[in-house]
Parts: sequence; C-alpha cells; structure tokens
Amino acid sequence: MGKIRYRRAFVKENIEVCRDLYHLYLEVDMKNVEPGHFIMVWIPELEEVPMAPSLYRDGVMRITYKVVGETTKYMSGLSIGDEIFVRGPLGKPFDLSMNGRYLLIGGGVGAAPLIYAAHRLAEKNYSFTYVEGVPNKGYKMFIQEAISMGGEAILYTEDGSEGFSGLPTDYLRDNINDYDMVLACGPEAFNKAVYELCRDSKVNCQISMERIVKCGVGVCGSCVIEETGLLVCLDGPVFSVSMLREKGYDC
Amino acid sequence: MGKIRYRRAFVKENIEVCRDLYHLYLEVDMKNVEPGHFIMVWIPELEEVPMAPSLYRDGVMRITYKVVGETTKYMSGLSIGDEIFVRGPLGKPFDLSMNGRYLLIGGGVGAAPLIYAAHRLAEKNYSFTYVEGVPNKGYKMFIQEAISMGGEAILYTEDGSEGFSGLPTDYLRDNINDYDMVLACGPEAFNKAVYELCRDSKVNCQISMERIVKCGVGVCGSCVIEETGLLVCLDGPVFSVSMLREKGYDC
Amino acid sequence: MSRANLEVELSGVKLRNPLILASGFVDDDPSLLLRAWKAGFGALTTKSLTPKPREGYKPPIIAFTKAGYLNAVGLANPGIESLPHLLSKLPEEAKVIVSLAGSTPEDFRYSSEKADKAKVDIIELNLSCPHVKGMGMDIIHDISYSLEVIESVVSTSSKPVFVKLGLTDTYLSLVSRALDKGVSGFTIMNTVRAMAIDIESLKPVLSNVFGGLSGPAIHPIAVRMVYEVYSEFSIPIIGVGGVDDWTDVIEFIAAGASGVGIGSYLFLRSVEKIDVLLKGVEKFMVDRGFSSISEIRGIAIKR
Amino acid sequence: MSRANLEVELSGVKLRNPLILASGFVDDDPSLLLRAWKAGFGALTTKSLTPKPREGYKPPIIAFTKAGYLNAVGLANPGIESLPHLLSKLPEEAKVIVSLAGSTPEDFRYSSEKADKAKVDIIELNLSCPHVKGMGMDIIHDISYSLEVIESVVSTSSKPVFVKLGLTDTYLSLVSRALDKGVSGFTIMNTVRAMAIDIESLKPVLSNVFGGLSGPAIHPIAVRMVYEVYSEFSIPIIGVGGVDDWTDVIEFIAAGASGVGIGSYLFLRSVEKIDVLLKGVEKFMVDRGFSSISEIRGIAIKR
Ligand SMILES: Cc1cc2nc3c(=O)[nH]c(=O)nc-3n(C[C@H](O)[C@H](O)[C@H](O)COP(=O)(O)OP(=O)(O)OC[C@H]3O[C@@H](n4cnc5c(N)ncnc54)[C@H](O)[C@@H]3O)c2cc1C
Ligand SMILES: Cc1cc2nc3c(=O)[nH]c(=O)nc-3n(C[C@H](O)[C@H](O)[C@H](O)COP(=O)(O)OP(=O)(O)OC[C@H]3O[C@@H](n4cnc5c(N)ncnc54)[C@H](O)[C@@H]3O)c2cc1C
Ligand SMILES: Cc1cc2nc3c(=O)[nH]c(=O)nc-3n(C[C@H](O)[C@H](O)[C@H](O)COP(=O)(O)O)c2cc1C
Ligand SMILES: Cc1cc2nc3c(=O)[nH]c(=O)nc-3n(C[C@H](O)[C@H](O)[C@H](O)COP(=O)(O)O)c2cc1C
Ligand code: FES
Ligand code: FES
Repeated sequence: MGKIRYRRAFVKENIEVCRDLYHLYLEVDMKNVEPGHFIMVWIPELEEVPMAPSLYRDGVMRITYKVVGETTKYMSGLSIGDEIFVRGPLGKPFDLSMNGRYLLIGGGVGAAPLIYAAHRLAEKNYSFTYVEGVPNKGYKMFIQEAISMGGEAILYTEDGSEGFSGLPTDYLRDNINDYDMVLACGPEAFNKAVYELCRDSKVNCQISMERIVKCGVGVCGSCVIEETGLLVCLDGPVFSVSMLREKGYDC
Repeated sequence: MGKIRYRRAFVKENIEVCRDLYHLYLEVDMKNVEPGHFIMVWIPELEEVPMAPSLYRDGVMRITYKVVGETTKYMSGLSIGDEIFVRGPLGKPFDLSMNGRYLLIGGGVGAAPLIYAAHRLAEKNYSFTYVEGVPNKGYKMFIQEAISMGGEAILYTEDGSEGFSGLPTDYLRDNINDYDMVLACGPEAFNKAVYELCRDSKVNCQISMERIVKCGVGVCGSCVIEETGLLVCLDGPVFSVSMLREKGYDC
Repeated sequence: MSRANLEVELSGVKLRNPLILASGFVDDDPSLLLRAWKAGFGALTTKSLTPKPREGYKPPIIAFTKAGYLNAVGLANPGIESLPHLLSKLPEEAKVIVSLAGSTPEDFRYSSEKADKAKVDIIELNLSCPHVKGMGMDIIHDISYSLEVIESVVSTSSKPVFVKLGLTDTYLSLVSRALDKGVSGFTIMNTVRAMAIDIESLKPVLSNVFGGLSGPAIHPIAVRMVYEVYSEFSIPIIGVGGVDDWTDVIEFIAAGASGVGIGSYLFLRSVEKIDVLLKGVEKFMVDRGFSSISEIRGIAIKR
Repeated sequence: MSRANLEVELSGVKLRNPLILASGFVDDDPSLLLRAWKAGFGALTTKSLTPKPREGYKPPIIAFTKAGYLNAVGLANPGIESLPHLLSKLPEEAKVIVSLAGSTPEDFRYSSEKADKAKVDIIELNLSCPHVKGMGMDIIHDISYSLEVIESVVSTSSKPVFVKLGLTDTYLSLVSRALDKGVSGFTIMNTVRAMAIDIESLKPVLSNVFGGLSGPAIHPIAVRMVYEVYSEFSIPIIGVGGVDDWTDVIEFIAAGASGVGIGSYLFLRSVEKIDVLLKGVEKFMVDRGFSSISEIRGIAIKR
C-alpha cells in the first residue's frame, strides 16, 4: 500500500523545442524507471497527468511533453529550481530482452519513450533504427541523439520541411520485413496503423497506448482500451500486437 | 502489525507429573522460540495466559504448567488431539552467548525455561549445573533430563523427601563463586533472593520474572515491575541483575 | 486437491462463488465487465450509476496510505441509460448487481425503473459514498430520508434490493427499519471519509481533499458491522472492505456474510488475480473439512 | 545536524515538543510515567481514570490486524484516587494530561475535582471509548448528554479542559457546542469500534468480541477530523491515531494539530523509541527550513 508516494522533483531545465513542445529536466530520485514506464506528474494546484520519461539517468529525468491543456500549459511555465511532484514508475515497460534488429517508430511526442528505449538498446549493443514523425522540422526532437548513440535515425515531416515527407508509417510499410521487433508510440490513429501493419506481416511489435489515465493503478477503469478489457495503466501502456489482437482490438 | 497471529496447536500428550503439575506436548509450527521466550496460550472459551516453553524441538512444544486457576485447570483436562491456540514467541530470551560455567536455578514450575536453556547449553557443550527446588519429590520435573544431557543436576525438596532438604537458594549461597553466569526463574520471593545474592557477590545473573501479563506486547502496563518502569512482556521476561538494579528494583 | 462447493445464495440468486466485484472497480465498460466475469467472480457490481452521466473529480483521485487507499472519484459514471450497453457483452449466466446513486427518491426511482428492465439480479442502493455532497453519507445520516429513498425503489422494483451501508452511528436502526420496508439485504460497507497530506508538498493529495478510505484499514470495521447485523437480523449480507487475502474472505463469512466484495484488492492487481483468493478459500475448506460455504457462515457468532 | 525548535503551546501549556503519550499506554504506574517522561515526551496522558478502580476485560485484550491493532482493555485503571500516587515520581517540570472516564456528569465532576488538586496541566474527558457500555461512545453519540458532562467539569475546573473525540456522525456540531461551553481544545481521535475473527479457531479474538481499532488503519480518518476541526475552528488540537513514523507527526501538524499523541507506535516498542520520531521531525524541519512547529501547523489547509 504505502508504496506509491510522491517524490519532490526539482526543475533543472525546461527547454522549448518549438512553440508547444518542451523538454523538462527534473532532478528526482526514483528507482527502476524503464523505457515505456510512465509516471504521474502532480501539480498540486491543478492536476495530475501521466508522462512517459524520454530519459532517466543519474537522478535526472527528462520529460518531453506537448502543451495540450491546462496542466501541460502550466508545466511550460516552470523555471529552474521550481518543484513539482511525481509518483511512479507505473505500468509495464517495453520488453527489450530480445537480441535482434529493432525498429523504433514514434509519432509526435510519442517518440519520448522510444528514444529512452534507444538508449537502453545502445547500451546493450543491439542494432536499431529510430524513426521520428513530426509536423515540421521545428518539432524535430531526438534525431541527433539517436545518431550520437550509433543508431540509424530517420526523420519524417508532414510538410516535407526536412527529412522524408510523409508519415513514419510509410517507412514501416516499406521496411517492415527488415526488423525483428517494432516498438511504437504515437497518437491513436498512428498506433492503429502500426498495429494493422504488424499484425498483417506478423512482425513482433510492442505499442505504447494512450488513454485518459486517472487512477493509474488499475481500479477506475478510465483508461480501458475499448472492446478489449485491457487497461493502459495496469496491463500497459505497452502492449504486444498479439495481445491486442487476442483481446479484440480489431473489433 | 499482522505479525502476531495465532497458530493451531494440537495436543500430543498431557502428562500429569503430580496433582497440579503437568507437561503438555503441543504440535505447533512456530519459528525461533528460544529458552526464556514466552508464548500466549489461548483457550477461546476462557482466557489467554503466558507460558514459557520448557522445550521446543522438531515442531513439538512442551509446556510445563502448574494448575493455579481457571485456565490452567482447563488445560489439565486437555486430551490428545484437542486443539488450542498459541501466539508468540514474545519477550526477550536468556542470553546464552557467554562460554563459561552456568548455574541454572529454578523454583517450582519456574524450572520450565531453565531446562530448555540446559538443552541449548548442552548443544553448545557449555558446562552447567541444574538446580531444581520443589515442595516434595512428587514434583520432581527435570532432574533426569538434565543428567541425561551430561549436566550436573541437584534436587532440593522443601520437605526433604528426596535430594537436599531446603531451598535451591541455599545452594546458590554456598556455591555462587563457582559460576560465571546464573540463570534463575521462580516465584517472586525466590527471584528476589537470587537477585540479592547475585547483586552482592557481583556474579552475572539473568532472572526470568513473573507479573500479570495481559497484552504481552508492551502497551497495557499490567506487567510492570514496580518502581523500575520495566515491563516483563517487552523488556523481559528475562532481566539481568545489573539492569534490575540500575532501574531501582532495590527500592 | 479435492474440491469444495463454493456456491452461495443471495436472496434467491445463486452465485458460483461468494466473490463479488465491488462497485467502482473496473466496471464501467462492457469489455471490463466481461473480463471480470471471465476472471471468475460470482457476481459483478456496476459502478454506481446516476440518472445523468457524471464527470467526477480531477486527478489525483486516489492516494496511498500505509494501511489502505483513499479515493475521491466523485461518482464518475456513464449514467443509468448506459446500463444495457454496459451489460451487452456478458453471457446469459452472469450475475449482475446494479449499483444506483442519486440525491432524491425520484433519482433512485428513475434509475431503478431502468434497472428493472435490464438483465440485473439485484439492485444495490449506494447511500453511503463519503465524498460527494448530497449523494452519499448525507443521505444515510438522515434515517427518514434514507427510508424514503428505499421505499421509492422497493415499492416499484421486482428485484431484490440491497442497501449499501457506510459507517454511521445509527446504522443498526436503519437496518431494522429498512427491513420493515422490504429491503432484502445489505452491502457492508462503503469507504470511510478520510484524507492524506503529502509530506513532500504539504498539501492534501486528493483534488477533492477528502476521500473514502478502503483496503485493509477498514476490514476490522467491516467485519464488526457484518457481525453486528448478522447476529441481530440473520439476513443476506455482502461483506466488503479490505479483503486482501483469502483469510479475509473466510473472516467475512464467519461473521455472517454470504457474499464478499472485492475492491481494493485490485489496486495494482489485475482481476484475474482473484483466482488466488478462490483457491485459498477452497483449500481452507478442504483442509478443514467444510463442504459448503453455508457451514462457515456466521460460525464465529458468540451467543 | 543543526537544530530546530520543537516547542509547542497547548492552551497556554508549554511543551518541549509536540509528542504526547496517548491515554492507555504504559501509563498506570508511577515508574512507567517517569520512564516515559525521561524518554522525551512533551507531555504524558494518564490512563483514563474512573471514580472507582476497574478490573477491565480478560485477555485476549488485544488483536493484531493487517493494518492496525484492536484493543478491549475495558478501561482497566486504578481509579482517580490513585492520581497523586501515579504522578509521585515525576519531576516538577513534567507536563501531565489527566484522562477521565465515567458514566455520568457526577462521575466526571467527582474525578475532575480530584484532578484539579493534583499536579496536572490539562484535563481530558474521554467520551469516546468504543468498547465499554455506558462509558464512551454511548455518551458522545448523545450530544446533549455530552454537553452536560462537559459542563459539569468546565464549570468547576481551573484547568484547561480537552474533550477526546471519537468518530461520530455529528462530531463537528459537538465541537462547536462544546466550545461554547468553554472547552479549550480537542483530542482527536479515539479508536474505532471494530473486531477480528481468528482464522484458526474461527472465533472472535477479543474476549469482549468488540474492541477499538488503532494504528495506521485509522490515521487517515484522524487526519481528516483534525483538518476539518482546525479549518473550521482554529483551536488547540491534539492529533492522535496511527502515528507510525515521523511523517505522520508532520501530517497531523500540517492538518492543524499542535500536539501529537503517540499510542500504537508503542506496540512491541519501548518508549525510548520515540527518539526516532523526534529526530525525524527535527531533521525534516532543518532540511526544509522550518524553524518552529507553528510554521507548519495547518499549512495544508486549502482555503
Ligand atoms: C502512458 C501515457 C504516457 C504519456 N506520456 C506523455 C509524454 O511523454 N509526453 C506528453 O506530452 N504527453 C504524454 N501523455 C499524454 C499526456 O498525459 C496528456 O497530454 C496530458 O495529460 C494533458 O494534460 P493537460 O491538463 O495539459 O490537458 P487537458 O486539458 O487535461 O486535456 C487535453 C488533452 O489531453 C488528453 N488528456 C487529458 N488528461 C489525460 C490523462 N490523464 N491521460 C491521458 N490523456 C489525457 C485529453 O484527451 C485531451 O485531448 C501520456 C499519456 C499516457 C496515457
Ligand atoms: C513470562 C511468564 C511465563 C510463565 N510461564 C509459566 C510456565 O511455564 N508454567 C506455568 O505454570 N506458569 C507460567 N507462568 C504463570 C502463568 O501464566 C499463570 O500461572 C497463569 O496465567 C494462571 O492462569 P489461570 O487462569 O489458571 O489462573 P488465574 O485464576 O487467572 O490466577 C491464578 C494465579 O495466577 C496468576 N496469573 C493469572 N493470570 C496471569 C497472567 N496473565 N500472567 C501472569 N500471572 C498470572 C495470578 O497472579 C494468580 O495468582 C508464566 C508467567 C509469565 C509472566
Ligand atoms: C476507486 C473506488 C471507487 C469506488 N466507487 C464506488 C461506487 O461507485 N459505488 C459504491 O457503492 N462504492 C464505491 N467504492 C467503494 C467500494 O465498493 C467498497 O465498498 C470499498 O472500497 C471497500 O472495499 P475494499 O476495501 O475492498 O475496497 C469505491 C471504492 C474505490 C476505492
Ligand atoms: C491498549 C490501548 C488502551 C487505550 N486506553 C485508552 C484509555 O484508557 N483512554 C483513552 O482515552 N484512550 C485509550 N486508548 C486510545 C488511544 O489513546 C488512542 O486514542 C488510539 O489508540 C489511537 O491512537 P494510536 O493509533 O496512536 O494508538 C487506548 C488504546 C489502546 C490501543
Ligand atoms: S487509469 Fe484508472 S484503471 Fe487505468
Ligand atoms: S502485559 Fe501489557 S505491557 Fe506487558
């Protein structure tokens, strides 16, 4: 019970990538935060929201977030030294145990847990390709970081302002058979497209899903993936395509 | 919290030593019951009373008890296969770590934890003398047992019907300087006499004390040793003479 | 291992075992209810449904304390009209308790008329939510108002009606008077109003400040209430509160419960884990020579 | 480590720190009270004393549950006449709260007159013991009777009078009306009526069947009551219930308590162990830059 308590997190940096996209660096002591895990970020005056760290190393957690509403707006105004509160880690992370060729494919801010996964894969010397899809070049997040780890990194922009023009799912469609494992995270439509491609080509795939997380611990039912009975916060957020299929995500 | 729960104890034997003195053998699974520890014996229809086992080995606990009131009377009527309930172990046991010459001196049923201590000392190959004081030869409890372990065993009867005539404290008075450590347990007057002898001759001594134990876990105050602020159930039941002295047992 | 019969009967409704999904736990989506049924519950309780859908409070809606959990979900629910949809995936044989919440006798009558037409077995009136003004404890603290609510449902419904009690000074007299009105049984108990302050921020954790305490903390209170009600009235009871392992299930039954609600057990545990409880209960029965749950029911009552 | 000032004031009584030995814990013998004082408490509460000595219930008088403890001591106590003896070993500077129990206003007046003459700083009226008929919850459930009891003491006593509350439906209105009668503060809270059934024997553990739940289980309820009372009335409060580590002490103070009672913490722990709590509180204050307890008091109240 007493397990899930808040920890104080001190803002070290809060960097604007582009108008509504930020990297927040937090000094916080938390054990065992793996790629794909999420934490709950609590702003006592406002709300508590789920975030999947884009890195956690040496007591510093990076949260890459998009301003979409009140809480993320508030976060964008945080300054160095401010304190917020986090609890976690929650959920089940990516399974990175298989030694093989990984494709990491992120839609928008969904890239956050994937770049963290890339770090882990690089540490293990597993080969990976990192594909990031963003609206335009201003939103480019982790391409440089992926390259510096020795991975292959491919950018897709919707407006063609840099890298390939189009959606990262285009890459997946064309190269799916070159990989042993696909890791994906993005908006629902993106995830669905990844799901269908991997289901049909029978490639191993894990997708980090997003729903409204309220309790974060599997009791309120808010984060259910319709039709499947699966809970994002407890059974996920990372699900294998085969699990989703078995539980009726197709319906 | 959940720690102290009852265990079912099955009666294996309930042997009458003499009119109001019995050995009760219980089959019960309990961890780490050491000589000097006490357990609470619960008869759901009646009461719960403290007892210091006279042996615990291979899942069988021996309780040597004297019938003094309702609960012990009830216990004397238990038959093979009956079940009662026990919780523990509670309190602090005898410290048997010193390698030296031990004198174990028991008054009446107070001999119970001492014979258990004798077993432990024998296992360690420490030398000991076991002295038991009882009203008459019918009450003789553990003399044979002490001898069979290779210890010296001396009986005192109040009526002189066997062994030495008189009180075991007589033995202590005369031989106190032959020992490095005295372990004692008996009625209050006996304990007090042992206390004074050991205090004056500065021999190491541990005495197991008796008071009314109600909660057994240090909260109700019922088992206080007057003047000292010491609790039999939590600080004891085994106390060193130096601790008793420091806390004002003399007053 | 040999088997024991875990079936129980609750006001004429036969359950395959005494475990009942408590109201408010992963029970507001058809696929979640189906999953819970497949996990092996004897019956499922829906989230408390109000005449209109409710949003509920903002997160944090839960807090962890040393001995239990706090929640202030705020009766978030999809509304009574969603009931047929909620039950749409369940197989014919599934047993369902619909939980109703509201502010007035009219609210409850409105919802119970809908419930009456749905495939539900028991109607449970939640009069005891401790963190929504006008919808829970405010009702049960007022016995005559509670009786009006109860009457509005019992008088029109064809299903057995249970009242969900919270901890109040006067619940025993409510029980007695509710029985006179034709209530079939009681669900005992709801959470207890409580709160937690986070030591890092020095702020109340719950966005609503106050919430309901559940989990092991309240179990001894729930056992006492079940025991008191059963020893006085010998009626059908669902014991809920702090079941954390199979011994707690047996404890409720020994105190007089026929059904046992499972709620906070599901914090950080998937519903399939109730299997551990079922196996534990069955093993206990076999080991101790009980062949049916009814042999254990109320066995601890001291007369 | 640098130091923080732990002193607090409670209705004009200065305590060296906020920790107060709760009523009923190793407090019915002069040597035990002395030991507790030496262990470092800011004040000591006596066992609830009745006009005549009481035997109390037969063991088992305590039970262990997963989340807390149950007790049914039955108000065993040496009687009010023993008060001077009980306090006889304490040094001049020791702060003492005498707890009184009884059935009638006359009982309380009788005892408080004795208490008034003894070296005590505060008189606490225990109106909330949950397991003795006619002596606890039976009083506090009846507000006007409680007020009679309170008046009988307040009207004659020269000492500050605290009322010890239990969890009841109406405690906030009792607080408001008791303040009108001249009560100085409140001790919040007593144990909650509860029980445990032993799974091995399938029998209630306590000889009295029902007892009072204490320990971590009730802490979130106690914090809520302190918070509710403090935010409404801003009066002196002793928070008691489930303190298990220093964070619980801070939580009580942040909710509005000035003093913090230590009770179940002492299960299987000697009184000297409160040192750990004191050190923890002090370290927290130094780390977080608080120089006095009053800076933390009520800090969590949301306005
Ligand atoms: C497991 C998981 C990991 C996530 N990781 C990240 C991340 O790394 N970076 C990032 O930018 N975003 C992440 N999100 C999404 C993020 O939680 C929401 O963007 C955030 O909650 C919006 O809060 P708000 O108050 O600013 O917006 P609101 O005003 O509350 O709502 C704006 C939008 O956000 C969605 N939303 C609101 N609350 C939640 C919630 N509790 N859970 C999910 N979605 C919500 C709503 O559907 C709405 O469309 C993650 C979500 C989940 C479930
Ligand atoms: C640590 C400890 C270990 C003990 N070990 C043994 C043992 O191994 N064998 C043995 O025969 N006796 C032992 N006793 C004493 C034993 O607990 C009492 O004889 C027993 O409780 C009497 O219960 P009753 O109901 O039969 O008698 P009652 O009718 O309750 O009382 C008879 C007498 O026993 C004493 N007594 C009653 N209840 C208690 C109690 N809870 N604690 C202490 N004394 C009590 C009373 O002072 C009274 O003189 C031990 C006591 C303590 C404190
Ligand atoms: C998150 C959560 C939501 C709840 N929602 C409801 C509800 O909608 N209706 C209701 O009657 N009880 C509700 N409850 C109370 C539970 O049904 C149950 O009575 C209580 O939690 C005690 O059982 P437990 O200790 O097993 O959780 C809720 C409890 C929790 C923790
Ligand atoms: C063994 C025991 C005895 C108690 N005796 C009394 C008492 O005599 N008078 C009283 O007001 N409260 C009594 N209480 C209640 C405590 O003072 C306290 O209010 C309660 O235990 C909650 O605090 P805790 O959780 O820290 O124990 C007793 C509690 C216990 C466990
Ligand atoms: S957020 Fe509550 S169940 Fe997932
Ligand atoms: S028996 Fe209660 S303190 Fe020792």
